[in-house]
Amino acid sequence: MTITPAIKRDYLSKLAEQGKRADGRTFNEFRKIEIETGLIPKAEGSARVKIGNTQVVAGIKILIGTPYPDTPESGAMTTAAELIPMASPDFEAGPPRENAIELARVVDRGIRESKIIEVDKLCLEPGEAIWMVFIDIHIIDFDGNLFDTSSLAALAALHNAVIPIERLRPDLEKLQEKFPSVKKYLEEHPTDYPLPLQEPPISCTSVKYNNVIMIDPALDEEEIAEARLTVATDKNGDIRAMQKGLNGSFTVEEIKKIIKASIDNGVKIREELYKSVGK
Amino acid sequence: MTITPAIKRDYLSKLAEQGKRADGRTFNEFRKIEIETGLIPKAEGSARVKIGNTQVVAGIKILIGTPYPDTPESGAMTTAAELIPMASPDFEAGPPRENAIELARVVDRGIRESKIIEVDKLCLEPGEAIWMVFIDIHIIDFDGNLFDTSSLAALAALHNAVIPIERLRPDLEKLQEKFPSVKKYLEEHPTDYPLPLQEPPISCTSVKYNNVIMIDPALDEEEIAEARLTVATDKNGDIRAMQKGLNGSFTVEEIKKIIKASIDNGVKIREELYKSVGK
Amino acid sequence: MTITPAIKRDYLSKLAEQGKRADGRTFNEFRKIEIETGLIPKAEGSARVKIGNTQVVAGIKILIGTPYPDTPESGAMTTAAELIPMASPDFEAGPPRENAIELARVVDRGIRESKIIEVDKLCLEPGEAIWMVFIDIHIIDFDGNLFDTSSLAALAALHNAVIPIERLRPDLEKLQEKFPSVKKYLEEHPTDYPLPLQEPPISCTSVKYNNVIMIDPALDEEEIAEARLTVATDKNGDIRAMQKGLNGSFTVEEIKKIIKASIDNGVKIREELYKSVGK
Amino acid sequence: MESDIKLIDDNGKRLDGRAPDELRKIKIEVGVLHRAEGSCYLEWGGNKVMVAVYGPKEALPRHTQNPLRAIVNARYNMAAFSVDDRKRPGPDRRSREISKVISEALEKVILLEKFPRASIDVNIEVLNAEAGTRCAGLTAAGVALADAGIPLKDIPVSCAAGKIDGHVVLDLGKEEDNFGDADLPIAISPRTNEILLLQMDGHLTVEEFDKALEMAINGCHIASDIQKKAIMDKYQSAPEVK
Amino acid sequence: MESDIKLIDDNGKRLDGRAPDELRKIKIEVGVLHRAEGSCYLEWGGNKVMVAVYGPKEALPRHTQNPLRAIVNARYNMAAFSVDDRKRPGPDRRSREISKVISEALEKVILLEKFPRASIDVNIEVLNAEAGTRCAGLTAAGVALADAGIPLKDIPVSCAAGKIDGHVVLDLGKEEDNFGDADLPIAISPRTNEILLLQMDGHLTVEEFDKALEMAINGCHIASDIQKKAIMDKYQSAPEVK
Amino acid sequence: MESDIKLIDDNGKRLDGRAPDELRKIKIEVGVLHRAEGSCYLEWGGNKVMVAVYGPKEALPRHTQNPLRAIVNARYNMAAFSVDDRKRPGPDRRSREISKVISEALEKVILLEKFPRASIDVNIEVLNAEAGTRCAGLTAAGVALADAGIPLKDIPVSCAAGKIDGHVVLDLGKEEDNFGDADLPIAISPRTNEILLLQMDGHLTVEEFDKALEMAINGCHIASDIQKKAIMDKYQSAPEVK
Repeated sequence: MTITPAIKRDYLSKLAEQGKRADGRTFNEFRKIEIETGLIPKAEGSARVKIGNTQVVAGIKILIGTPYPDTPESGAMTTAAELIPMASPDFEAGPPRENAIELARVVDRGIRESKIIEVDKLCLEPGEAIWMVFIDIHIIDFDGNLFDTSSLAALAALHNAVIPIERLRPDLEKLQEKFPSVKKYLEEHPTDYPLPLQEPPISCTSVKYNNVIMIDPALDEEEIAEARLTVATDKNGDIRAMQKGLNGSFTVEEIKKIIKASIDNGVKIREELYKSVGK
Repeated sequence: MTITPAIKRDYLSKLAEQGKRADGRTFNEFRKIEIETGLIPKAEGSARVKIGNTQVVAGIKILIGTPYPDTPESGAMTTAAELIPMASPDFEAGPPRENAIELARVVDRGIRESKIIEVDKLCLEPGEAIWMVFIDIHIIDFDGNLFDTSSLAALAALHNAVIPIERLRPDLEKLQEKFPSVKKYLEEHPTDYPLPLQEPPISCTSVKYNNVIMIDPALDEEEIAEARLTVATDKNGDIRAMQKGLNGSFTVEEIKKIIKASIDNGVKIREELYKSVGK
Repeated sequence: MTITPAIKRDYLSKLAEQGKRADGRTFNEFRKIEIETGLIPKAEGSARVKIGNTQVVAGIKILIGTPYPDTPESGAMTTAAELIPMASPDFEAGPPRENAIELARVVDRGIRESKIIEVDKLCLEPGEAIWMVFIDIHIIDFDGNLFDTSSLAALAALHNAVIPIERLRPDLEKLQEKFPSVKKYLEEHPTDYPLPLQEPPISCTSVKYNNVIMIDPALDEEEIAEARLTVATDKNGDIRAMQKGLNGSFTVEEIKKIIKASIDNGVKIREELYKSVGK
Repeated sequence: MESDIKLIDDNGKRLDGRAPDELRKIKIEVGVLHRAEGSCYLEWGGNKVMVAVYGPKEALPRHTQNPLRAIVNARYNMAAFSVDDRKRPGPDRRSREISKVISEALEKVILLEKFPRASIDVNIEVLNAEAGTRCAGLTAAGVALADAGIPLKDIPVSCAAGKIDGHVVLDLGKEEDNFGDADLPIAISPRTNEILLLQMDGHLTVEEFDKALEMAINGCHIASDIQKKAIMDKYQSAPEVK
Repeated sequence: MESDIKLIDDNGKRLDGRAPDELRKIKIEVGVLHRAEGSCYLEWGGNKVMVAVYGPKEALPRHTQNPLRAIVNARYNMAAFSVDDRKRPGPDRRSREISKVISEALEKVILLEKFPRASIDVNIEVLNAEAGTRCAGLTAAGVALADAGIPLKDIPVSCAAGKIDGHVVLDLGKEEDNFGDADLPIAISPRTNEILLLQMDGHLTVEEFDKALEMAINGCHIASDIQKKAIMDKYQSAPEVK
Repeated sequence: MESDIKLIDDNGKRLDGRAPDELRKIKIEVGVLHRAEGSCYLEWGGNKVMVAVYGPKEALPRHTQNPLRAIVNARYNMAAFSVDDRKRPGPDRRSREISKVISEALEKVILLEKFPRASIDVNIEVLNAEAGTRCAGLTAAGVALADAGIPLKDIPVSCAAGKIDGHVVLDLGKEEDNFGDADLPIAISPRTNEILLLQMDGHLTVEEFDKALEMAINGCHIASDIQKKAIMDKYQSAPEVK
C-alpha cells in the first residue's frame, strides 16, 4: 500500500487552490490525445492511444464461435485488460487484481451496454455459428487515467476492425457445406468488411481532491485523489454509463458539474476518434 | 497454527473428570437442534440447521445435464462445502483447505455411498440427459461440529427439494422434440415433484480428550480434542459410514461406545428431521 | 536461492584442473546406466531408468481421443514431468516451476520434433478418433542430469508400450458401430501391438565450469556449473535437438567438442536402450 | 435483452403493483450470528442477505496494512443456490468489482484513523438474489458495522433508481432490471446526502438522470429509517450490552 | 456399482484364491533411494508404492510451525500412469483427504515434542494402484520413518477389512472393492492396538463391524511382522550404519 | 507440418525475395516509454516488440534475492492479438521457457555483482508475431538495458539460422519456420562471440550445424550494428542526458 508523499499532496493542493495544475492545464482540460490505428497486422483491428504519457495498445481478434444458449442469434464480445509490469513498477505479473478487473469491466460495460457492436449482425447460423469479438487492452505506459485511455483505444480499434472473411475462408467454406445460410452470407460478404458498429459513447473521468474537481487526472493527481467519477456520454449528450470510485464522496452538485464537463470533452474526443479512423 | 490456551484445556479437562461439560450437557447429549426448510425460493430445496450456535444453510440446485460415460442411465450429484470467513475469524477466503475438503467429502460420501438420492430415477434419456443434483453447504456461524450440522442440513434440504419441472419446462420441451422418452416423462410428471429419496443415515460425531468421550463437541471442546470419530447410522441401527480424525487414537472399546451413542442420538435426530420436513 | 558452498566449488575445480572428477570418471564418461521396463502393469508402457543415483520412472498411457482440428488424421502426444518432493529436499509440491517446465518441454520436443512416435499411424477415424499418447515422467531420486535420465526413461517406456486393444475393446467396439474404418482397424489389429516408433535420438548433456567441460554432470557438478548444453543425436550422428542453459556462455569450439562427445556417448546409450527393450 | 413485456401500466402501476417511487418491502434483523462481532440479516423484496463483521484486527497479509488507518475488506459473495442457474462457488469478476466499490463506499463513513494497520472485514453473503443485491448488501453492512460497535460517522445506506418503459422509477425488481432501460444504484451518507457509491448502466438523458438521482436519494432515506429502527429495537429489547 | 460377479465361491475362496482372512502378498524393501533420509518401496498385491521421508527440518512457510512440536506433512500422490484411465497430475480432493488422515495417523506415533517448529515430510508415491493404496502407503511410510531414524513410539501399520457377498473378509482386492458391500481401512499402533486411522464406507451391521475391525487388526499385525523383518534384514545386511 | 511449398527457388531466392544469408528488415527505436527506466521498440520483419526495463531494485519476494549479485527477471509475453488465433492472456509453458532462457542469456552480460539482492526486470511484449520473436525480443532487451543505464559488459544480440529445402539460410520467416527442416536461434556477446543462448529443433548434419552457427553469428553482428546505431542516434539527438 503506497503512502502518497505528503509533500506532493501539499504542492498539488496549493496549486489547485490557485486554480492550476502541475502540467499547466485548466481543470476542464484533457491532455493531448494521439490515436494511431491499424498498427497490428495480425489483429482484425488495432489502435495505439496516448493521453499525455499514458499509452495503451488495443487489439481486436474476431473468430468463429458458438453462441450462448440464451442468445442463439447474437454475436458475442469479451473484454480483457492487463496491467502488465511493462507499464509501471507498481504493476505485478499474475492474475488480474481488483484494479484491472474494475477497469476491464467498466470498459466492457461501456461497449456492451451501449450496444456499440451490432451483435445481431454477427450471427452466421442461429444456434450454431457466430462471430466472437475479443477486445484485448494492453497498457504499456502508465501516467494516469487508464479508464479513458483504455476505452478510447478499444473504440478506435473497433472502428479499425474488419470481419476476417479472407483469413477464415477455409473455415467458412467448411461451414457453408453444413449450413445454407452461411453460403448466402458468403455471397453477400465476398471479402473483409468493417465490423458493424453504432455511434459510440465517449468516457471521461474526473477526480476530486481538496474539494477541487479536475478532468483527465495525470498519475500524480490520481494518487492523491479522494474520489473518481467516470461518465460516458453519447452524441446527443445523453448519459450511457457511470462509475464512481475511491473512498471519497461527491455531492449532487459536484456530480452534475462532472457530467457537464464530460459532455463537453466528449464532443472533442469524438471528433479526434472519427478523424483517426477516417470518418 | 493455533495454540490452545492451556487454561481452557485445564478447565474443560477438570470439568470432564467430574463428568461435566461447560454448557451443562451430559457426555451423550447433543445441543439443541433447530431445522427450518424452504427458506431459499431460488433453490430447488433448502434448509437452515442450527446445532447449538453452529448454523449452516444448505441449498439444492437441480439442473439438466449429461450423464457420465460409465453411468449413462444414472443421475449425478455433487457436494460442495465452503468454510466462508463469515462463520469464523479463522476461516479464510480462497480455495478450500484440507478441513473444508474433508468436510465436503465426508458429507458427500455420507449421501452418495448410502444411496440416499435415487439416482437411477433421475435419467431423462439414457446417455443424453439426466438430472444433476448440486448440494451446496454454506456455513454461516461456527461453534463446533460442522460434520453433523452440515450433513443434517444437506439431508433436510434434500427432503425439501423438488424436481423443477416448472422452471425448466422450456428446456424440457426442447428436449422432448429430440427424445420420445422425455415426452413420456413429461406426461408422467406434469409438474414439480419431490426428489426421490431413500431413508437417510444420520451422522453423529464424538471427540475424545483426557480419555473422556463426548458427543456433539462445541468449538471449545473441539479445539482441545485429541481424536474425533463420526459415525453415520441408519434406521435399523446399521453403520453406513465412519471417519476418524485428528492425531489422537481410539481403543476398540472406545469405538464401540461411540457407535452405541451414535445409534441412540441418531434415532432422536432422525425424528427431528422428519418432523421438520412434515413426515 | 542456494549459495553453493565455496569449499565444494574449490574442491571440484581443483580436481578438474587435474583432469579428474569426484567420482573418478573421465570428462567424457557417463555414470552407470540401468534400465528396467514393464514395471507398471497399469501403464501401457513403463520404464525405470537410473543414471548413477538419479532415478526416474516414466509411464505411458494410451487413450482414445479426438484429434486437433488442424491435424485431423494424426495421433497426439503430451509430455509432463514433475519434480516431486520425493526426489529432493529442494523440490516443492505445487504447480511446475521454470525448471520443471523447461525439462518437460525439452523432453517433449526431443520426442515430438524428431517424430519418434509415428503419429500418422495413430488415427482411428479422421477428424473423429485417434490414439493419444501420454508420457508422464516421475523423478524419484535426484542426483543430477535430469534431462538425459528423463528422456532416456521416456524412450524406454515408449519402446515398452503397446496399443491397448484389449483394455479398450468395449470402447473400440462401440466406435466401430459408428465408423467402418474402425471395424477394419480392429480386424487388422485383433490384439495389443507395439506402439509404432522411429529410431530415437539420444540426448546427452554436458556442463562447463572453470573452462572445463564434462558430460553427464552429477548433482555436485551441476550445482557449480556455469553453462549447460544438451545435444540429441541420431543413429547417423546427425543433430536432432539442442538446448543451452544457465547463465554462462560457450565458445564455438566448446560447442563442437560437446557435439562430438554427445555423438560418441549416444552410440553407447542407444545400445543399452535397445538391449533393455530386447531389440 | 428486449421484450414485449409492459413494465408499467396505464395507471402508473408496476408489475408487482408498486407506484413509481415505492420501495419493495424491507425487513432487517440485527445481531443474528453468534460468532461475528456484528451481524445483520436483511430481506429486500425477494433478496435475502446475511452480513457478518469482524474487526478491527491486524490486517493480514502484512503488506496490505496502512500505517495511518484501517482498511475495509468487504467480501460480497453469492451462494451457489441463490440464483436460477447454479453459480460456481468462489469469487468471480462481478463479485470482485462489487466487493471493491462497496469497500470504498464503507471506508468513507468509518473512523479509519482510529485503527492504523487494522482491517475491518465485512462479509456479505447473498442467500437469495432478486435484483438489487449490492444495495441490499451495502444497507445490511451498514447495520452490521453499527452492531459491531465500529465507530461510524454515519450509517451508510443504499438504493437504486432506474428507467422502465421510459419512466423513472425507484428500486427495480427482477423483470424491471432485465427489461428496463437504465439502472442507477447509489449509496449515501444519509446525514449529509454525500454520495458514496454510484454506478449507472443504460441510457438516461441528463434530466432523467437528475430525477433518478433524487429519487434514489429519497429511497436511501426510507431505507435508512428502517435501518435505524431495527438497531433501536435490538438495543431496547436487550437490557444488557453484549 | 452393482454386478452379477460372484466374489466368493462355495468353498469360501475369493476371486484370487485367497481365504477370507488372508492378506495379499506383501514385499518390502528398505532404504532404496539415495537422496531421501529414509525410504521404502512396498508391493502389496498389485499395489506398488514408494515412500521418501525428509526431516525433521524447519517447517516452511513459517506460519505452519508449531512452537511446541513437529508437524507431519504426508503427501499421498498417485502417478498419472498408476490407474487405467490416466490421472491428471497434481493433488485432487481425494488425495488431499488421504494425505490429511495419513498425516494425523503418523503424528500419533512420532515423538513430535523433540522437534519444535519442525516438519517431517512423508512423500508417498503410488506407482501402480490396485485397491488399498492408502493402507499400502501408510504401511510403507512407517518403514521409511524408521529408516530415516525418526524417533517413534511404534511403527504404524495399516490394513483394511470389508464385506463381499455378505461375508466379512480381509484386505479387499480390485473387484472386491468395486463390487463389495463395505470397506474398512484402519491403521494401528501394533504395540498397543490403538487405532490411528479408521474410515468406513458401505453397509455393516454392528456385529459385522466388530468382526471386520478384529480382522483388520489381525491383518495389521501380519503386515507389521513383514515391516519389522524388512527393517531387520537391512540393518543386518549392512555392517556399517548409514 | 509438411507441404509442397517450395521455400527457395532455382536462383537461390527465398519466398520474400531474400538471399540465403540476408536478414529481414530491422528497425529500432530507443527510449520510447515514459515510465520505464529504459525501453526499446523493435520491428524485425513482421515482428513488433516493445521492451521496458526497470531496476536494479530490491528483488521481491525476498526469497528470490541473491546476497552476492542481482538477478534478471525477463518476462516474455505475447499479446492476445499478436497471432492469428487469439492467444489466451497470461504466461503459458512456452513463454515461461523462453523467459527463462532469455533471463539466463542476459545475466551473462550484466555486471550483476554491483547490485547484490537486486532484480533487474526486463518486460518483453510481443505485439505482432511473425517467426523469430525470441530473437527480436532479446535484441530489443539488449538495447533497453543500455538505455536504462544498466552496466553491461556488452550489448547482447540474437539471431537465428535454419534449414529450408535442404539449404542453410539466415533468419527464417513465417513459412520457412512452419515448413522448414531446422531452426537454430542463438544469442551472442558480439565483442567476444561467446554464445549466450542456443536452441535447436529439427535435423542438421554436423556440417550443416557448423555452417548454420557461423551464419547465425554473422546475423548477430549485422543486428548488433543496427542496435548500436539506434542507441547512438538517440544520444546524439538528445543534447541532455535523461
